[in-house]
Amino acid sequence: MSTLHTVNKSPFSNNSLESCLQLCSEQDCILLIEDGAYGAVAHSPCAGSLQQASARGIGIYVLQSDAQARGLQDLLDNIEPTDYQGFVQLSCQHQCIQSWY
Amino acid sequence: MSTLHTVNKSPFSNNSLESCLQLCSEQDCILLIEDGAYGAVAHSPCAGSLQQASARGIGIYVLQSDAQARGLQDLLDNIEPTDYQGFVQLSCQHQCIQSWY
Amino acid sequence: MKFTVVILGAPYSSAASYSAYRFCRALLEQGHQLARLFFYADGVHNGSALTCPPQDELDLQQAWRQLITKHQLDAVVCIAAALRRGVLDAAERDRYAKPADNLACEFNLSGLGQLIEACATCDRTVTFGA
Amino acid sequence: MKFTVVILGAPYSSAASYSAYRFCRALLEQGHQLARLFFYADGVHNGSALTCPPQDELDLQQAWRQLITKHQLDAVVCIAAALRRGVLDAAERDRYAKPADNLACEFNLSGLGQLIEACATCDRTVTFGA
Amino acid sequence: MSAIVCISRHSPYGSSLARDALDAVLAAAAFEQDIALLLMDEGVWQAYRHQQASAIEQKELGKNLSALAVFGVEKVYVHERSLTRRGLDRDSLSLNNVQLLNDEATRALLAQARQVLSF
Amino acid sequence: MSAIVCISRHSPYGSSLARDALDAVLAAAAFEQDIALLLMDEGVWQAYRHQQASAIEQKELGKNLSALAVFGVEKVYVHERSLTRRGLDRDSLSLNNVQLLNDEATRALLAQARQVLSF
Repeated sequence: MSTLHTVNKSPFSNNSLESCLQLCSEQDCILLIEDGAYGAVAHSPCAGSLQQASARGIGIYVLQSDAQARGLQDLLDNIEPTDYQGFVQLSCQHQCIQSWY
Repeated sequence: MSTLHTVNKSPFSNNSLESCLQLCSEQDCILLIEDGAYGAVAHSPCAGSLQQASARGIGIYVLQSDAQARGLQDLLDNIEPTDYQGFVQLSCQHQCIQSWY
Repeated sequence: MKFTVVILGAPYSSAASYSAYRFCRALLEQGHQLARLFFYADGVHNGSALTCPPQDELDLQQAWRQLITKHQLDAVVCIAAALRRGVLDAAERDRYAKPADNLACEFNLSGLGQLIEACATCDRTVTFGA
Repeated sequence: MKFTVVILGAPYSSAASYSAYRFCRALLEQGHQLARLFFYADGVHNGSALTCPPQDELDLQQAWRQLITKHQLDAVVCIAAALRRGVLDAAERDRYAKPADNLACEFNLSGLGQLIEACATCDRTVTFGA
Repeated sequence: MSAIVCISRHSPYGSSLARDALDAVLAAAAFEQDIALLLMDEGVWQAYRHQQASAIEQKELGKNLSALAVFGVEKVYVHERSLTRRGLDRDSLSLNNVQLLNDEATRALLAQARQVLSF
Repeated sequence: MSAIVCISRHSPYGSSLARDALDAVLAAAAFEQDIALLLMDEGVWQAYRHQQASAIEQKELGKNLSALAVFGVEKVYVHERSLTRRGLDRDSLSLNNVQLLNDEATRALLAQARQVLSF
């Protein structure tokens, strides 16, 4: 069964996203929330790993309201914006939800 | 005038110690407290920078009670254990105290 | 689906409480069931009846209370975490001979068994960390 | 020397409060002066009179209260941060029509001016972050 | 394979999270749930030997971890990569019956879980 | 050169620290203290343009930063390396009268301070 991973810390100061990316399986998804949204910017320290994960078929999402609040506009390709409705839907599509904080 | 820098986060998960080391001046001191004590272990991600700082004459200290509580015994060379009395003395020796957390 | 939501952050101090609140609202809007809210660690401060946020800011505790009442949610505040942090109901106030209690009436103090029971019987458990 | 100590963490939730407490004890032992304790952000929870830690654990709030009394320290809890987090004295309880107050009597609610004034007139300012 | 996997990623004394996770695991055992504890990232320090929490007037967390077996928690796992990154190995740990999991095994543990508790 | 330097190293909405730092700086200005604000590490995001805090039902932090000059706070500095590490530059900021400091200038700012407030 697959897992939804949420990450709420910025990869510029914290290694949660890096750890998450190492443990992510092919069927999993990652959702960047709160300060995790900083992980979606072009200069993200995890930009390469995120693109690789995406190429492996792992869905990468960012909570749009959190990105918007922080002024983040130019996000990495292959990162899909979503809202709380989408967050709930992702939770339903995956058996487990692991929060990296 | 010189500054005492305290760092209370582990460099294995957080970049506070790294930032502190970049900003540290020759006359300054660094004191590792709380989870910052993990920065003093041999495999510390900042081991190299700490040794370089020490070679530049920057005093590096670790709060012994915090290291002891965490079971940290084999610490990097040139990191001096101290106690709260020493912490106060370091605070007196430096004009400013910058806390990295 | 049946959800359990775990909240580990206090309002204002971290974003966890707000995110959890928005998530809960969305899941209820989609017709899912919220089996239990479990407030743990610093999340217990969500149950305080004494917060006074500035008038021009979101009152997150008030928002939680309205959501709990509207949907008749089971909102459990972990008793061990709450006692350590000074969040008390009348019974604990008396037991510990404290001068006051401060748990809002929409919340109940109870043990970690409530988390485990919810977790064991629901479809999804979502944690909001601080 | 004259110190100002700023505490930004709640007891139990982070190590900041304990570190600050030990630091303050040490500086007083060395004959230095502690001009003011300023509890800010989550540090305001140090002023709660309602915490009930387990009997076999250190009661850090109690330790702070004893230190404040013994050395007649000026212990200020930032009023804006406290109101947001549900830490009230009797006056604020009345002003906001809340059912209870929970600030221990050793602490005073006051504004950020108290931090700035202390900072401007002391020799050293030390912050304990969470 | 466990119904509930508790993932504990934080250091023992910097916050309350390590103890909160442990308490949740003990509660699960008390309610006879099939529970596993996985220590990873900073969480591996929880099992580090020679802790002396009395130095900071706290209770030993490592001892509580060791007591898990007494309360019926058999499945305690440590993420191997988190361990090696910190220069630690099995001998660095205060726990005897711990199982080290490589990335693949950790993924498998997650993949078979029914619920995850994240600490 | 400033008597009090407030160093703000945290992001605008993840915790209360950014706002707490700003309030302390405003209080210092109200008490006519010589105060400087230095944004570094995640703190540089506080000055990032295009913030819309209403999306998370909060008040705009960037606007409060811009208002500092009105309250007599002239010295607002941004640590340049923190900025470039995040792919940002002066044009990425919502502030006009901000001064970028390289490492050396940042060290000099600290070296001449009488007190530091760390946020």
